[in-house]
Amino acid sequence: MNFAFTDTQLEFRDAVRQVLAKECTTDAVRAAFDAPAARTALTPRWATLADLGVTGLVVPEAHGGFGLGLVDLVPLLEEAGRVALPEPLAETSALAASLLADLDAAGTADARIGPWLESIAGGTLTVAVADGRRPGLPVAGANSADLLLLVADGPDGPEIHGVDAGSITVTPVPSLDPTRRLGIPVWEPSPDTVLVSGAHAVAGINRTADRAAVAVGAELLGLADSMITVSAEYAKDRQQFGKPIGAFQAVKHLLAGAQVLLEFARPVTYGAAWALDEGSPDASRAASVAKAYASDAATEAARVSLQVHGAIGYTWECDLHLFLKRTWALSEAWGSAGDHRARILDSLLVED
Amino acid sequence: MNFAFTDTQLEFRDAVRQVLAKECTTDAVRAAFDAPAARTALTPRWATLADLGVTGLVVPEAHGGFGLGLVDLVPLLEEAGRVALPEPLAETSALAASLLADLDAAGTADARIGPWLESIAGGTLTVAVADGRRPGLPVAGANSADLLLLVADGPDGPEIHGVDAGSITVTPVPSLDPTRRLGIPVWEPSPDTVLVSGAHAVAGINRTADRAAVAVGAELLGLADSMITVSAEYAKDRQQFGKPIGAFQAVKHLLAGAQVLLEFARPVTYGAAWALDEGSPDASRAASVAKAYASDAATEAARVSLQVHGAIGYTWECDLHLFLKRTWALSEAWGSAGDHRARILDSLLVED
Amino acid sequence: MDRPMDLHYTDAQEAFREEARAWLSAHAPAPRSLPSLDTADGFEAHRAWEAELAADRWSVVSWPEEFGGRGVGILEWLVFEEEYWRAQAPLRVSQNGVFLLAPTMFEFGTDAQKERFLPPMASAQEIWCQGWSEPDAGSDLAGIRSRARRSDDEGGWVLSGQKTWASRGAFAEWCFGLFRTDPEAERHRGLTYFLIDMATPGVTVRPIPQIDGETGFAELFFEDVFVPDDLVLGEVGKGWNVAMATAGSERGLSLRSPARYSRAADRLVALYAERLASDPERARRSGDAVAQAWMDAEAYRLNTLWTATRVLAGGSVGAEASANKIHWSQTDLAIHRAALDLLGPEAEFHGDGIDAPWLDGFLFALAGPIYAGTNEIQRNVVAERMLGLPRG
Amino acid sequence: MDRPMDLHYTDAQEAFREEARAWLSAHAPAPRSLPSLDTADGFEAHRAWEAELAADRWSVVSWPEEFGGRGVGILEWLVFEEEYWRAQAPLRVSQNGVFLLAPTMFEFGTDAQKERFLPPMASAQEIWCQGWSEPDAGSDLAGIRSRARRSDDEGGWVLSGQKTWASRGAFAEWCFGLFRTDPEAERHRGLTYFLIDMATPGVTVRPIPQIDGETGFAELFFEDVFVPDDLVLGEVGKGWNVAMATAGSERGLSLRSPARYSRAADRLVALYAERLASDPERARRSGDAVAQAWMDAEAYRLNTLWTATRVLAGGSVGAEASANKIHWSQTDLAIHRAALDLLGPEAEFHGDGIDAPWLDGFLFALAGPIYAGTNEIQRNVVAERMLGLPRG
Repeated sequence: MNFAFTDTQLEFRDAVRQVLAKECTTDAVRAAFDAPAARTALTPRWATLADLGVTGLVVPEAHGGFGLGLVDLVPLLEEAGRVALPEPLAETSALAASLLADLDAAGTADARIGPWLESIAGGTLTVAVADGRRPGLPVAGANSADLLLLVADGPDGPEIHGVDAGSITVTPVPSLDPTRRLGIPVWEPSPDTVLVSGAHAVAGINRTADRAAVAVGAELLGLADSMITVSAEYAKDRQQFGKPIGAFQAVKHLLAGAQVLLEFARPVTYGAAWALDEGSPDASRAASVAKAYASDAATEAARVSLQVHGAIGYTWECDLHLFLKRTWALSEAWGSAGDHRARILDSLLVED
Repeated sequence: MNFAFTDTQLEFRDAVRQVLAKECTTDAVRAAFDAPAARTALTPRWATLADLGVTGLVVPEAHGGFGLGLVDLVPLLEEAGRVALPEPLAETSALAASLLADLDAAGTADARIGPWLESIAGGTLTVAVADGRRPGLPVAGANSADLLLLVADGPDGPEIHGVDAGSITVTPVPSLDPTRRLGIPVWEPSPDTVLVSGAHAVAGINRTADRAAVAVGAELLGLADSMITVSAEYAKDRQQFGKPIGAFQAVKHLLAGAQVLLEFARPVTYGAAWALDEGSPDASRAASVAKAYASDAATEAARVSLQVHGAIGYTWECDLHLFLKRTWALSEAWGSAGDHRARILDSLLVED
Repeated sequence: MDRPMDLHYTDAQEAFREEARAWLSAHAPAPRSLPSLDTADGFEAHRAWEAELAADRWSVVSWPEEFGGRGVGILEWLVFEEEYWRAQAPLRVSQNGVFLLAPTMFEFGTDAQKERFLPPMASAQEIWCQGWSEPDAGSDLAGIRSRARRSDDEGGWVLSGQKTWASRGAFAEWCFGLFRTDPEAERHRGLTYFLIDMATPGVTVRPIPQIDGETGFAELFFEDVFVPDDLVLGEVGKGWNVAMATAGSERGLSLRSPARYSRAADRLVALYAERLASDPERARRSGDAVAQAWMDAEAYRLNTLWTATRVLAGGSVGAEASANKIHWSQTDLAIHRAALDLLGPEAEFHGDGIDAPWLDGFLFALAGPIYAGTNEIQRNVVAERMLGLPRG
Repeated sequence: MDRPMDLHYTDAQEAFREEARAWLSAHAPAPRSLPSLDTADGFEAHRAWEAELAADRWSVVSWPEEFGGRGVGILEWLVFEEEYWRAQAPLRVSQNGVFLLAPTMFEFGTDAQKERFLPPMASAQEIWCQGWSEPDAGSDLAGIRSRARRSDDEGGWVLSGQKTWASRGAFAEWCFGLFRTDPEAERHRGLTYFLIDMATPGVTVRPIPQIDGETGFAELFFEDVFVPDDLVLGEVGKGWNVAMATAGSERGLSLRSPARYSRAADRLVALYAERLASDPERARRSGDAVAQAWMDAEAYRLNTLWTATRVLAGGSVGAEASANKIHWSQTDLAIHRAALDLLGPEAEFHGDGIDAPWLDGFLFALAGPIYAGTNEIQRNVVAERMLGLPRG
């Protein structure tokens, strides 16, 4: 039993935090808000993340990455959430890279997989990944990614396809948070695009959903932390009735309640990442616990932060809304807290 | 539109409040707690209520009552809740008397109905009423009532029976609140005991359940008001950190939240009583809204009151627990808040 | 009063309802067909709609006929609101004036003021915004610092300072606001209630875009703005008392009519029924929340009728207004949260051709626990005035 | 530390688990077979059970062997607790001493004190109660008024005053408590931590029946009670610092082991499965709450392992202890509320031959947000120490 990140992991996280504090300011996030139709996410910031090794963290070493796992990536996803990073780090580097690495490890003969992995590690390829359990929905990032990993029904059940975004049309779907770059891919599955089918495809879809729960959960932790921190700072500064509003018990208890939720959401999320890397039998349930906790912690942090900010927080000028909107979108993405609680209950009954 | 009690109703309520403040002190409630197996509820206090006309309020004038409705009784049931009256006012005077009065009005030939109604008005008969929608459960008051109104399956569907408690065995079932006097009647339905069958019985069972939701809801309003009032008083007196704990925002907001729920539970309950008296098409749903609101308001008042009292409230010596226990028992009786919300939703969908 | 309880509307009230329903059915624009009232075009479109309402005396039914109303009571107003929301008619661009200023003006205004201001308010010729909060006086309104300096020569006051969160402030013709006329006085004392023509030299308006990107409110800057004596509402130095009457009516009965929530709750039930067919598992998980939200709206309706009856019998609305405000703001959020839960992954879809009334409604509802006195302040009021708890 | 994250217990820890499980399976009384520890008979039955635990060195596994423990670490203690709760073994009558006093004594006690007191504490020969709160010092512990007067002649202190809410106080042999040794000092200063033999002349005990009718705690009266110098724990006048170490451990890791809630959550899931068969509609309505309660217990388990790893690496538990206390007290209530909702009309059944563990557990859980520092106080601590918000 050793439930902690390594010093190396923590040092890397701190380095990434420093870089993002500089390169992903709220002004930068606002710029992404204002350019929702941008065709690519290949910003200089993304190149920096690639240079640091972040984008290829789980890419096998043979393809230019570090060959690490979700446990290594989770602290960085938390940092991405903390600054509301507009680029698709979870989709590209946690979901797509892990899925492609699985296919690579399973010896899938597809010649495109290696180069894709290399491009992910090199920071020249971003990927959107469809939630195979929810067919027909717009895909996050589809409106800006280079590669789409999509699901279609084939003769042997579901198939996972790799589709070059440049070769098809993507119909944009506006989101509350424009950086989500939602889109509906208009495409026809073909033997040329199929990557895996049958039982392996089902396993890939399920593993991807579990990883997404944890990866998005980690982003939500960072968002929650940011919102609570900025609100506590505001509460120390803002004076009403002759003292800082943070001295009022009502304000204290709002923020304390959100902080307690966040404190408990953290180990839950880290433990789920470990369970997925480890292939534990209850990894899927652990992933659901992580997403449910993280979604609830972040939506509560959002509610409380807006209340503490008051009318200021309701304005476009205040940065808070950038975090609120990302939180609301991500809390429903890849399953809401309620969806995951239903999954948890099902799995507990099966076990019984 | 005139949504208010009449001056007469309010004056009568005030008179009853005065009497109960004297005759139903917390010492008196404790005495009833300590004598859970008492065979009858015919206390001097019950005789006083009969003298005042409370027990026979809905009994037809021809049988010695006032021939009034649930709207008239609701403010008095609220007073009963306020003092945690141990006698079965809701069961005897709201449920049994109304049901028997309905049968009387429908011209049911049973010769016992008139005398029963007269005895209710006279204060010499208490009644326990089974929830016909939940067969097999212990009946509140069965362990002390003179008459039991029970439900059995007959050849034409459900039947309502009137059973002399003295003629059968009642197996006591201990409750969290001993004054509930729960018991399982051991009896055989016979043609001698049947009061009504078929569609009329079904209607009687449903109307009784609706009246119970409102009557018990009214008791819960009184309980909630008592708990909030006593807790606010305690919060004004109890000093910590050099000031009354009621000056702390955390304590204020706990009590304010409960008070807001109570404020809204009141008109909801009064409106439901009116709808039942009026025979409005949505009376059943209104009764469910009343019980759901009153249950939630009272359980929140209970939670908050215990928290405000702290350890003192957790002792047997403090009167608070008398109210807490009655609240917890009544909040589940005749349908919990969740049960009633499910009924409300069903009825809304039917309407749609 | 010894009339028995009766929750039926009278025949006359039902006839009034029929008349309103018929008129709205003939005149109301199609639901959500006007552009947002937070845009310049939308503002004018809403103004035009209210002029149409006013032409047939439906804009301020409870006002006396001389000012453009029908002289009906509060129950008839509630009936009208039920029909207005049932018809899904547009939001009221004149609501600050009609619901916040007008009750105060009826109580404190001179005859000349009423004659001058009420008719164009009723017809939406003149739209009012509220100059209440300041950057450093939000929850703590008594901390107002904007000042009015006496000018005996000119026969009036010279205003300076800054106001914020003025809804409709970007487009309004008039502003009502509180300024400190006695610089020596502290907190609630020495404030005066002014009516200010926004076209007066020295008034600058800075629109503030909201969380949804629209310009719901504005910041107002006053630099030596002259206001003549006849535009003081109520007594000089008694602005706090005058203002509190308005605050009471804002949080009390008149700003948020129950019909608004009843209508939203009915739409929620319809959404539930639809999703019960298309996504039954998710829908069932939301059943309890849907029922609770519907109940909350129903409780608000009943509580309003209960309070209205009391007010008609000569009673007043005190701290109950605070309980009311907590309840409606929570109800509005509960309705919209339940809807977004039902929508699940579709909840984030927004704008540009996608009709997202639930998301828009959610963003609007978010402001509820904040404006018109935060819910924290309201809970203090409930605790101190209804339960007698000591001030902090 | 650069060992990679690993949530498996080591082979040695698993072997320790097997040993504990085997011993408990052979020795633990049948679940709920002992009378309540709040009765005289039950108290002695629990004492006897703990003596049996101690005889095979299972009562205080994390203590050094010389005092009756096994010298194992916190992770092994957590493993032992998992097995203890899995076996549904009795509640620990010695918990005040073992979990609250002992950590303090290990840190501040003299060798003589440790040798004198720890072994009989481990074997439950001597049971301790806590003399902390006073009638006017509950949440505000610094308001303690009980005094200790110096007696140089006798070489000790003379205690007087009143303590309350002393769990186990009705039957305990010893008491640890805070008394004011410097009457001039205020608030946190001038307090001293005493170990008091309850048999000393001048000590009177008044048992206080609880909400469930049982005698869980007692009021203690001290009238000129002599305590010799060697029964002062830590420095004279520094009792607050000594006491706070105990308070930290109470709210932190050691009092409420995760296994307690994991076990209750598993029982809740079993109840849900049972009701899903017998009353599916009601059960389904509780599904979300059941899953949430189970998750809350699981989060508590993971957070404890997370904190334990940090503590083993030399870290400390600060304000996180307050977050912890809020979480476990809420989790305990959430588990029991969900169970009572599932039971519906059966929830009120109680006692006299009816086995009502859920209702009993609910009544017990109700105290959670109150004792060991109310949750309101804990939220202040989280806000002030984790988020840096200013004191009121």
